[in-house]
Amino acid sequence: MTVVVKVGGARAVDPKDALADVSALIDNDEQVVVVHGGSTAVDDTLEALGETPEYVETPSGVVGRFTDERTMEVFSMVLPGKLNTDLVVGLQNEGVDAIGLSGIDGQLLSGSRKSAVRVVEDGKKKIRRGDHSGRIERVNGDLLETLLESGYTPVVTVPMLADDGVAVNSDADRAAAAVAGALSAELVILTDVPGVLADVDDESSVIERVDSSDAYETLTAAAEGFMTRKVMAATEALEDGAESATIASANTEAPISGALGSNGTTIT
Amino acid sequence: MTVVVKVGGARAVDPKDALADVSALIDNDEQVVVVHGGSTAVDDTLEALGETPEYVETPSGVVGRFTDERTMEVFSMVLPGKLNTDLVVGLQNEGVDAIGLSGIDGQLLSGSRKSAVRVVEDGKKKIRRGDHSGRIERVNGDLLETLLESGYTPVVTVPMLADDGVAVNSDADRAAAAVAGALSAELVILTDVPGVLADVDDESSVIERVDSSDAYETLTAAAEGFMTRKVMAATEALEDGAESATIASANTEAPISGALGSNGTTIT
Amino acid sequence: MAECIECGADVTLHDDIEEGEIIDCGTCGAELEVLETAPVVLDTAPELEEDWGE
Amino acid sequence: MAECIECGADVTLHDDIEEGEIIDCGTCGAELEVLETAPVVLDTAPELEEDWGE
Ligand SMILES: [Zn+2]
Ligand SMILES: [Zn+2]
Repeated sequence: MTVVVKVGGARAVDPKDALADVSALIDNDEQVVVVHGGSTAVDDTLEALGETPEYVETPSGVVGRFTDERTMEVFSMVLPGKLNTDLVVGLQNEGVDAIGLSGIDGQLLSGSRKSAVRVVEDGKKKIRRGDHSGRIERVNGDLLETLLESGYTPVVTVPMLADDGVAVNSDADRAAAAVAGALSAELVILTDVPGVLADVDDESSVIERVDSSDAYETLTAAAEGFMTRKVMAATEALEDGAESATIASANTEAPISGALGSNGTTIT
Repeated sequence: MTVVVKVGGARAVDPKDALADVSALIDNDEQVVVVHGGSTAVDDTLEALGETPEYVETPSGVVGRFTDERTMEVFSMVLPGKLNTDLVVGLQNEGVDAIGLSGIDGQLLSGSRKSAVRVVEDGKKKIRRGDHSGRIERVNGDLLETLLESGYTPVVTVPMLADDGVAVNSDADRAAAAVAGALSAELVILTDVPGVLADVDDESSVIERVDSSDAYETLTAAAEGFMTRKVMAATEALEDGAESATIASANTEAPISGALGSNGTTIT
Repeated sequence: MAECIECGADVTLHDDIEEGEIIDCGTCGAELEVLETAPVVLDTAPELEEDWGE
Repeated sequence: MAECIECGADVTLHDDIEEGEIIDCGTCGAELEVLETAPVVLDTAPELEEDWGE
């Protein structure tokens, strides 16, 4: 079985236990693909360069990043650059022969460009053009399988390659979902809470198994805030062909093995 | 035949013609590996981050970069991050299914760490520790061959993985030489002059063929400044098993094909 | 003042109109994007799907 | 003043001695690296091959 694990992003998540766990899984003959984001690290670097990250609000009230050309350049510096290097070095030190890839490499993640976005600024509706953002529609699963069969562990991040031949940003949870779908894998999304909580104030109220449409309705009703997006990514993975999708805490000793066991919220 | 081409680095070198030429070579059933550096781009980013690149002088008078931990981080941001992304996108737009790699990925380039360096500062001899630098002693040629056989074009850059498990800097010309040696390839080092000049003031005085020890002595006597390093990299490539090594101009229409033909200085 | 490119009616513009702004035609209700401001050039505003994960 | 760790002779130190600095022992000629300055700790300076392409 192949496991696709989404790590990192949030500052509260330390990938160290996850990397040791990747090594343990591989020793156990599992194939693993690591996918990571790092939006906060991009903002840190933008600020170190004296620039201000830009967030826009859509007509329906969702706040998202506006990725202009310079921001896209910083994405490439931080994600395939710094973070891929850090994660691959970390895995190599755990005995895992990792290889860092972005969605550009071998057209690993590709799809349509979204350069125009509707936003609301000071109560005015506007069209903002020049956004470097896209929707992943195709995954080069052959490339990942070739590497996995040769004994390598791919470490994947955005940008993706848009159909107009430009590197663009895309959500890392969805990238993990697309990869898990393409490989018919088990998806594990690690985050800083123990799963989807029935009661958001009670960390022991994790919804453990979601295997019916009733349970799925309960799940989507319970998911709030950023968790809504994780549940939607998990749903996309299953629609794309993943075997299962689990949302679980990164902050436990063997977080991936735990999630493949009984930890977290598992949707099938 | 496999061709390993070293591009870029100097500001005077535009890789656009080289990328189109890579595409033409692949259409002609050649296998190509692209290797690149980008020391000046690293300095630009260090300066944009408000930091000062540090160069030190060795006892024999050679000036080299001192790569502390922060500089190494910026190397990862610029080389596997920004420049690999730019080159891979550029190649994808030329119809070449490129994949960016650093020496960390799959332990592509590995060898001994050099963390201490003797320097001269204000006339005093000193030992500086904490340099992130290393010597490439092993190339994972299997990884490159797996990718080439699957139809991908690897785009390779530093850092390398040092034996102490740390990402460190290494000279990009030597990285290209090590790769060419491992693949028994033809090495083409593109630069901003038409080859090694017998008379440094006369661009038409290119030493064309070096295929005897007498010709090699003439060559090393003629090479000056940065060209000395290119000749030494070419020499290492041949010692490591490369078929040939050519130093030629990047600023011609089909610079790689030209170098494989009669342009530049070819050492065999 | 500018002309609605959908129905031809006059569209009233406020003073501090900006490039990219979307104006609703008071006559036919069309959404019009301000492509340029001096002079004002309008075009039908593109429908853009709003996606959850960008 | 410090003691040469190779031959035991006294080694004269100038006032603004720095960490990392290499001092030659006047007696045996050994190269000594200043590991610490307060108090001064010396060790044999490592031979470091100088390479052309770093
Ligand atoms: Zn109208
Ligand atoms: Zn002595």
